[in-house]
Amino acid sequence: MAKRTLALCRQAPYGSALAREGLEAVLAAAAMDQAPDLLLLRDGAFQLLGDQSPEGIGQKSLQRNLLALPMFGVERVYVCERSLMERGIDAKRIEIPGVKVELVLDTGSFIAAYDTVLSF
Amino acid sequence: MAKRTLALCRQAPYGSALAREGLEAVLAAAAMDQAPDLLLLRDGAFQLLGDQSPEGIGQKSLQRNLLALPMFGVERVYVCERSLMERGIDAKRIEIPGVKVELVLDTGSFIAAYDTVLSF
Amino acid sequence: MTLHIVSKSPYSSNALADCIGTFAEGDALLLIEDGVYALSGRMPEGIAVSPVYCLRADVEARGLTVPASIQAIDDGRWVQLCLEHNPIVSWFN
Amino acid sequence: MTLHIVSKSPYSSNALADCIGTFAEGDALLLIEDGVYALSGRMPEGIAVSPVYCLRADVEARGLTVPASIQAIDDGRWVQLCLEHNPIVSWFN
Amino acid sequence: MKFSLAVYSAPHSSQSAASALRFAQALLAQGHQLYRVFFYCDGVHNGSSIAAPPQDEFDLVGQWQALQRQHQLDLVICIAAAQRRGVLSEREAERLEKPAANLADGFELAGLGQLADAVANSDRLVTFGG
Amino acid sequence: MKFSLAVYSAPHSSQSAASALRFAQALLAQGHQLYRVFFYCDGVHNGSSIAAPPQDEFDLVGQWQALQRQHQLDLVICIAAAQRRGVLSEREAERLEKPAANLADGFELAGLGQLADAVANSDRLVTFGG
Repeated sequence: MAKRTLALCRQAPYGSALAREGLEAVLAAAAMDQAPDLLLLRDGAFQLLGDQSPEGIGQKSLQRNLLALPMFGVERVYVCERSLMERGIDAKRIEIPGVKVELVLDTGSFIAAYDTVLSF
Repeated sequence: MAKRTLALCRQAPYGSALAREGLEAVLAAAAMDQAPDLLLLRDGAFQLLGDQSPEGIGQKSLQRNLLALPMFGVERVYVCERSLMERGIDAKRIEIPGVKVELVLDTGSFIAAYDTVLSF
Repeated sequence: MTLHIVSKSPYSSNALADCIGTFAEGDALLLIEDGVYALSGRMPEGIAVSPVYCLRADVEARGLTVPASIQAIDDGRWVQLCLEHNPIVSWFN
Repeated sequence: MTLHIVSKSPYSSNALADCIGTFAEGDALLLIEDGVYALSGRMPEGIAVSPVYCLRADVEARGLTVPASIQAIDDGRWVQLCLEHNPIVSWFN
Repeated sequence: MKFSLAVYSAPHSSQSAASALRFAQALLAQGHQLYRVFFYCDGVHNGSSIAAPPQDEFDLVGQWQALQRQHQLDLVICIAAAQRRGVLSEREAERLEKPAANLADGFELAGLGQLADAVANSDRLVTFGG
Repeated sequence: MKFSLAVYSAPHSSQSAASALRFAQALLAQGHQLYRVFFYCDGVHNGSSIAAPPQDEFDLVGQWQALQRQHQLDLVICIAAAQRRGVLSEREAERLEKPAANLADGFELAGLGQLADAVANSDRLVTFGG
């Protein structure tokens, strides 16, 4: 049976490079047909906010990386429901064309079902 | 009137280098007769714990840097009383030979009295 | 009168809480970088100090909106705030 | 059964709280590096999960003492814990 | 069992690269296999040939190199993360027209695919970050 | 007014070095004086001559150099912090017997005393860390 791998992304974009480098690792694995599942937890949920315009701080938008996911065969992104709620993010307003956003309530048992977890 | 400078040290030892590099900056300034005052706040209070033995993690004890303070003319260290209490550190058991440890209750007005604050 | 500059997310770091615990009468608070995530959810209600500023470029980068209680400023106004206040204390950990 | 490894101080980071919020039946928690500051003050009472381990070398480095509810281990036992559990989740931010 | 490690932190600045080394030593001492150590994010600085810690401080780069020689370890540095942070091989320095190279012996530059490959080929992956 | 900045963060890994640059540009644009930028801790990587960010990413090292040329800025890197992290001048590389040097033009290595000196000679000091 194939191993199940999860990329657990907990960092908000732009303050540190980890959110970006995490998505880059996911895309690289997907390009090798080894796409991990992706769970956005805690501040990682901020990656889903619309209208990110980081030109004024000299960075590229991280949304481009999210938009690239379906091109690499990643058609589903998991996000922790409680993390969204705590941050005032309306799940209904999240849109990544070509990607289905699925809410996860019990993150503990969700994570425990994987063989390997990459933390970002 | 001479400028009053405060080194505000908030990091616990060993997990990151900032506690050590903060004390090194204080000692370097003191060596130039420009010793700042030193306030240990929040996790910086952990720098005062006795019996630190970091050999097992491949580091030098930070207590050596604290012990060097009086040699450079720093004879007083301020520490936030609430930070000590929250961390279960008994103020009476803190001992740095040659250094008087003074408790600060109102850190806000204490800090506001300085011209420059170096954060570590 | 101190200018406090907070640059970490209040959801992942205690930097903002520590800063507020050290706030004195007359001080001001500026949120920069991931510190502006304090504009989200119910966080603004928890900021029991004023005045509170945030860097507009950091807010726009992250797709956040600015509540009425907080003032968005540009880099030039940031420099002005540093002239009007002393000392300047950065909270990044 | 996940092994959660927490490496940040619970006073400055939410890593431990986030980890505990993601703890499932049968999981284990290991405190390393500044994560062992969770042994201080009243913090141990707040760790509502078990079993909880900590690295002895990190505890001794920092001059902390180990409460009865937490088990201090060496690096060899750390490797064993990683064999006994899967996946392994690191909480460092 | 087969382990791989992902290391995101530079030596010195944070303790976690030193923890990774200790964990690697402990698992090898128990006869387990270390399939790969993948250095990512600030972890790329573990492969700098010109870091010069004071004599009485831990020389993490040298310790990785010693472990590599002893166990023929696969120490892989993410090439994209390394470029951004200034860790270059001779070949990369030439290609990018940079004035110097600083990749330490015993380390290799390779793509992010090597992390996915390590995940696929190891029983356990442990991340050292922050 | 006279400002000095203390920068503790590397380019790329954290936003704060880029914030420091923007703040420096803003204060100079208002006609204030920038007495010194002191790079400490991981901030020493701001002076790496071999960092090679992708073409479409911000080149912070180059931006500091441009600002330095334009305003004759004093960009000082802590020599002790830089040694530990592998940022060396030609002279330091030779003295420490390291195979390469990577200190970018426009930056100078100096002791921690230069931070104390910046505090003494500036009206305002702003720290960029984390």
